[in-house]
Amino acid sequence: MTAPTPRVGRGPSGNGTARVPWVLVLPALIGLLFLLLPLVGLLVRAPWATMGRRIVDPDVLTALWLSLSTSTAATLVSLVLGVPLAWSLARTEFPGRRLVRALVTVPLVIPPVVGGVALLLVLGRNGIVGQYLYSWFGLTLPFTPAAVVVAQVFVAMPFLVIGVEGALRGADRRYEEAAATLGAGRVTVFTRVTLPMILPGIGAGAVLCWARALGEFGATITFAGNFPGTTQTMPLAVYMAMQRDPEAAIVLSLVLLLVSLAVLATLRERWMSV
Amino acid sequence: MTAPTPRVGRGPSGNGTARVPWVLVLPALIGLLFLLLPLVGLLVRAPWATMGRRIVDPDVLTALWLSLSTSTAATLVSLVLGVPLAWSLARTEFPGRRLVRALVTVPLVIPPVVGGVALLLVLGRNGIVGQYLYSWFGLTLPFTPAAVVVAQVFVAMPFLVIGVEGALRGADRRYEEAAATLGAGRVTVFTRVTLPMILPGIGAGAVLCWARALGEFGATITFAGNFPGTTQTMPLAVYMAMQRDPEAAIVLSLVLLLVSLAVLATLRERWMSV
Amino acid sequence: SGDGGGERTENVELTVMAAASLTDVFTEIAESFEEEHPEVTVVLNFAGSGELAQQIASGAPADVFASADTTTMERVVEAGDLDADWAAEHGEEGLVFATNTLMIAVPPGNPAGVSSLHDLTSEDVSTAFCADEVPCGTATGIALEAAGLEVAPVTLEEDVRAVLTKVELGEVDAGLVYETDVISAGDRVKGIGFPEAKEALNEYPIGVLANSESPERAAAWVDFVTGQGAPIMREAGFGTP
Amino acid sequence: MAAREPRTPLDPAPTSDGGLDADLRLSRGTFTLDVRLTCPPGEVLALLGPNGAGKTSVLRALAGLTPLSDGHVFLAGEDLTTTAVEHRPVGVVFQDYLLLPHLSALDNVAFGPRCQGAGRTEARRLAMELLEQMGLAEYASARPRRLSGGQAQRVALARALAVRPGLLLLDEPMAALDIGTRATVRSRLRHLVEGFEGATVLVTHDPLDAMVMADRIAVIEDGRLVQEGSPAEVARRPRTSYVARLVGLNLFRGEASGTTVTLEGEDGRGPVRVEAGDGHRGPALVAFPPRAVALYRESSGGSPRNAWRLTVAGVERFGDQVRVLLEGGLSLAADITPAALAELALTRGSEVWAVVKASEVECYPD
Amino acid sequence: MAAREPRTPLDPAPTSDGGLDADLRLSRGTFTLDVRLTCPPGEVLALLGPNGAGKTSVLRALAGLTPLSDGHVFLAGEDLTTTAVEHRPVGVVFQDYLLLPHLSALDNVAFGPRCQGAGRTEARRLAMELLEQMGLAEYASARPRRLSGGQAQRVALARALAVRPGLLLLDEPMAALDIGTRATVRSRLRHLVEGFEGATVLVTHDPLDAMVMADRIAVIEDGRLVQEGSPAEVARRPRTSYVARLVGLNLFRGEASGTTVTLEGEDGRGPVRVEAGDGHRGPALVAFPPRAVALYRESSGGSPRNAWRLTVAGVERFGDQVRVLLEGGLSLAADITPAALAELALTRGSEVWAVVKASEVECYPD
Ligand SMILES: Nc1ncnc2c1ncn2[C@@H]1O[C@H](COP(=O)(O)OP(=O)(O)OP(=O)(O)O)[C@@H](O)[C@H]1O
Ligand SMILES: Nc1ncnc2c1ncn2[C@@H]1O[C@H](COP(=O)(O)OP(=O)(O)OP(=O)(O)O)[C@@H](O)[C@H]1O
Ligand SMILES: [Mg+2]
Ligand SMILES: [Mg+2]
Repeated sequence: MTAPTPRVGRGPSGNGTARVPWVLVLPALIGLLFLLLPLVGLLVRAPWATMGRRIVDPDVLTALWLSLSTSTAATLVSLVLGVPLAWSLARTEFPGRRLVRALVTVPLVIPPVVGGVALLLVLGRNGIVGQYLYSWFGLTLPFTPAAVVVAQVFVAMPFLVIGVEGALRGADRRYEEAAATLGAGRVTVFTRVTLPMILPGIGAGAVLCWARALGEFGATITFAGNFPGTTQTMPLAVYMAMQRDPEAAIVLSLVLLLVSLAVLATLRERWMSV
Repeated sequence: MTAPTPRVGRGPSGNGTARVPWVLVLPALIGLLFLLLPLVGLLVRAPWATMGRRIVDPDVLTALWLSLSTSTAATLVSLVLGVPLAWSLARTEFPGRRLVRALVTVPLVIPPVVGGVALLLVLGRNGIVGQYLYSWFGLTLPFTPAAVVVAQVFVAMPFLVIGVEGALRGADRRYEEAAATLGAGRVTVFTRVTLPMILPGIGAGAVLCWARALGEFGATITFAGNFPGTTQTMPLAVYMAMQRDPEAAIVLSLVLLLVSLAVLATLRERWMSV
Repeated sequence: SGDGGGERTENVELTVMAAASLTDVFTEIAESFEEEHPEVTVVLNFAGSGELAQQIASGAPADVFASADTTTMERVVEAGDLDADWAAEHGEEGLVFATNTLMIAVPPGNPAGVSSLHDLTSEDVSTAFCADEVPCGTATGIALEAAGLEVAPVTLEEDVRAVLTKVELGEVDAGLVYETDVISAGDRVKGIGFPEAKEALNEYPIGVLANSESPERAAAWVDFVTGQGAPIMREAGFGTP
Repeated sequence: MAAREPRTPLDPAPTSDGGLDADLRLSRGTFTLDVRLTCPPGEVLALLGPNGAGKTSVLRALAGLTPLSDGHVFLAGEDLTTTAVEHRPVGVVFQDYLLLPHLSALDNVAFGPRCQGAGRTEARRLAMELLEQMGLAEYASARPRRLSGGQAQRVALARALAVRPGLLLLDEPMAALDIGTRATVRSRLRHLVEGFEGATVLVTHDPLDAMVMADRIAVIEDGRLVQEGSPAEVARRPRTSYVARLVGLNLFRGEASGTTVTLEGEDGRGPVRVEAGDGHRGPALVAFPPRAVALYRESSGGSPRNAWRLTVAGVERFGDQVRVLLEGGLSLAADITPAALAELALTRGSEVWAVVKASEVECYPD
Repeated sequence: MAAREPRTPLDPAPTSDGGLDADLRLSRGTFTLDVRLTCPPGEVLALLGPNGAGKTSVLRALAGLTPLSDGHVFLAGEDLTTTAVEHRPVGVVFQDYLLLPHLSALDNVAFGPRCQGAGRTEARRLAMELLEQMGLAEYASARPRRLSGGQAQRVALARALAVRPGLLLLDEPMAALDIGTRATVRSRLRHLVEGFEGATVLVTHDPLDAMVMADRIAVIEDGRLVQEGSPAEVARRPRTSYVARLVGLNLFRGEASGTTVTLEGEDGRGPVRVEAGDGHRGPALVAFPPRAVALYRESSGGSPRNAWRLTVAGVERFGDQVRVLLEGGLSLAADITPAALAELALTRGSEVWAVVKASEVECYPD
């Protein structure tokens, strides 16, 4: 290469301020608008006059509390079981891994009501596993708050697993190697290196999982039933309200939304901005 | 530091082969079992004798095709709108970003049926936006396959956005800086550097989005209705079958499952193992 | 809950599984029942009839099942889930305690000017029906057949409530729903009766379940629904036998 | 030290036409940078300084990756101060290479030309040419992960050159190169730079690289410019102990009065006098090379006018030389032959006379 | 070249007790490695070689990060061949540091001791001590991202030392260090190594580092061992042109017959004769330092018996020396003073006589 003439100035040199990349911002705005417009519809339609009275209804508070506690429990269970599962899928080799990876998505694709039926078939009092739970321990899972958690875990855990697996595959494995040379076994590497490095991914997965559990309806009503105070979560309450008074359903939905937004706005920025 | 005596051998030195990290493998196995057991329940309960006959039912094939095409379309739309949205949330600063990040989760938390109502309120014939679509262009969205896609995008896009945002936050931004010094503008950096680097995350997000769209029921039936051949997707067909003949519902679910597993097992390994 | 017998004086729970369309009336009836039987707490579990049948088949701890249609009740009967003693006395297929008639529902102002079942056949009138698989869909089919009409709906909804929502929001010009729904919707829809509706009465059967831990109380609930409950049912728009 | 004169608005930026004129002020955490650099067109400025001095920060600021809190960047008379990174005519080799992991070596190099609008084939042809010149043709299709450290660094170098930058920024571009490649790359860079109209800023820890390649040397310490000048100047008259070590000189600070400089003695041993080759008055620096120091067991009454009795603090061998570190009043290094070492039988703690001819001692104002 | 003798099962691994004995065979893509290394306890083995020769691969194999396809690793008589990475008593400094990005510098250093079961306080105390010794106490709480290149490398060094390894593997541990720190770290490493009972393998590109720190030098090229020996041996009698460049010698391959060695001439100019200081017969290498080459415009009939008429191919200045590259029959480098250069008025293409005394020419079997 003979001495090149250097370029000075490149392209239609900007006057300085970075231009807004419309190719990216425009679809982003459309997407955001699309996700939020329906919310506006709900807000417009909500019966503001009677709102206050409806919200303080103790049944609503019970359902809300049940929803929050079960979906949080479901998220915790999903974290405990799902993160190791994601790790196994991303970091180990075993025969049939490809199939197992696809199988993890089963609960995503199965219509939730069918999922609920499937859970009944397995864990119900006459179910494949449930009959032994019953005859040996006198345990019946369905129609208890535990059943709500089970239904939510079944439906929501795949979101966590797939999200975390994606994060694991995107992570630079050489840091794990470096930790191993420092004497860290696989478990230590996992907890002290891998986990912290994929924290944003786990955060995203947990948010998805929690939100999905919070909104879960079909599997819950089928597997856990719809008993106020025991298994009637907010989405079930919304469904019941829908039966007689669509406006009440909107109010309940808005309550659910507000609470979850508050939780997410508080937690997420903290979790994910590592 | 005075000359240290070096350690030779560390811990209960292994005989060589890496031991299985049970702390990780055990929960992973439990998690997997939990996700798969219900499937086993369905398989046991399925009416194998009449299976063949039920599957070749042309109505089933129509619903299946509709499901696959709409959920694929919904995933594409979500990619086009959602990836830029995720980018905006992860890579730009604007006032209220924190709130917007939380707002993206709205469709996750709203019960799908209410989501469907919300869509009707906005895009229906008398909706906030829909009335103009109708009076200006003579367009009515509800009860068309397009409405199915809209409902699926609404419900499934947040999965993509949140997943991709997590991947973006986990990515090393210095590579983007390096590309900028080579003359790449923000859009080029995005398409040629950021996108390829977070491909596993986008793959995971797209899988979640597709699966969620494929399994979508509540918003679809509310916003798009349920008409065989036009808007009756598999989950709707399953629900209808459930009312009359739970065994038929199980068969349909298994069909849906098999097809989606085949799709995922083929695509995912390719997408995600970058 | 109690462990058999049901002879205890302390509080006993009575679990009633009822179709979602019975939400309002059963909630009201339960309050009256509890007043009369202070030792009993009625626990209501509302869901679609099909889902309830599934739960019963899986051994749900319930005492009474009230279905929105006879087909679903038949499934429960076939599975042997009805209390044999009670069935022998009150009917093998359960006891029909309410009926519901179809009505045309139109949005307020009736934009398409619908006045009869025949108007629904017009191309310019968009219509929502229940799907064949659910009870109101069956009834719709019978009514249309009786009227000798062929109607092309734009959607076949999963339940009557969904039809009502579409009418309320004006997404369709008319829908076939139950009289009870028109009443509960107040002035958000307008109901139009039609003669063929009588041909397509929808029947609500109720029965005591084999799983019941206190069949006597369950039977008492059934009696109460058919007795003192009848006026409440009628007020909501149900027919009572 | 290049004193900073605050510029008034009436006194516009003295743009060295075609060259670089940068006044960089910024802070990163607790670290603050305040450096004024100029580099005429076609010249190479070597940036030296201890770890953490701010060399990488300077390059980042020049590239536009770290925003200035104050100051300016002019290149060829054009004001780039607020120009976006991607519009700056700058090529950068990063300290940790930052090759795009999903692209082959070839596509990494072709990336810049592509961004500048070159066609795919054209960009690849150019990239291949550069890779060939770097001796990496056979690795064209390899992913960065499969490259060794030195290979990766050469690809990074090729990538920076591929954009034909008006300003080339090199952050230790030779640190990972083997000695053969290093000579090749060095001469290739020099060759390039000779006919190159732009400016080059080269960060290096290797004084040899700086001496061979640079037209000017700038030394920064702790975010401030401490010395600037031609390589010969810097090599002969270091101003800080870092620079002195860099160029391999013994350096002391003292008060000159004629050819005699009085140093404050170390270890509280009282002042030490040094006779220098040339005279001066006031605060001064004195410097002399280790090889100018002769060691004797006994004091000899010869011509050299500097003779100090010192203690051996350590002995290092390198190549065919031995370096003796001395302390006790003055800390200095002396290079002698292994034969001389054996003859003197020096070990840690031995006392020796260190003798330096006055003509070998440089004295210059502080 | 160290010929490989295949070992029979009857001939068990000759474990140098307490030291390292490794026979590494593996392939990574198209690259194959086949190297046998030993390092007695307490000694430092410097691994040199051009970019891509396989130095990093050797270290990875020793650390257990890249599995061997064949061979063994013994350390202090213990067979580590199949030991998992985390159970090998090995400390590694990686070429790109690989500091854990989510931990502070302190916690990075404390990581190893923690893994070995030290308490949190204990581990941190040790880590702080090491950081202090590296002159990085004030950066203890900084994340790696905020560290400069050199600071990061020193933290990496501290981290590797913190596990008190029986085998220390250093991949260019000084490449990013400034000259002052480099001397400190070098002497610290040497100090450590002096009382250290384990073995150290040091990859470096700096011949000075190798000469000062290493007890033995191993040179690999293209995955094979090409030379091994003490620094002095390697420096005096390089066996490949890479090593010759490394130690700064002119090296030629020829056929010896007594003190006369016949080289094949370059550029098809016919054989060239070289007179060496000592005699030998058969294939031989001859080497002499650039500073032993004197340049003259006219042939002089003096005592030196080697005089070749060559062409100037280039001139490089460095430090206070000038290196003249010559070609035409023989390619060699000559170091002269700037004064001599000016006197000779050499430029590219000038013809000169290069004269070397036979006593300066080493001759040894190939
Ligand atoms: N992951 C890999 N897959 C395939 N080939 C590889 C991989 N890593 C390294 N190589 C190849 O192996 C050879 C040796 O690489 P290695 O990193 O050991 O070289 P090195 O001696 O450390 O070089 P340097 O001095 O440049 O760091 C190189 O040719 C490289 O291209
Ligand atoms: N992102 C950051 N945030 C805060 N401080 C930083 C950051 N990056 C660097 N620093 C600090 O700024 C100072 C200068 O860093 P810089 O990387 O410019 O040094 P350098 O001269 O390039 O050093 P080296 O020779 O070791 O690469 C250092 O003290 C470093 O700790
Ligand atoms: Mg730096
Ligand atoms: Mg290497």
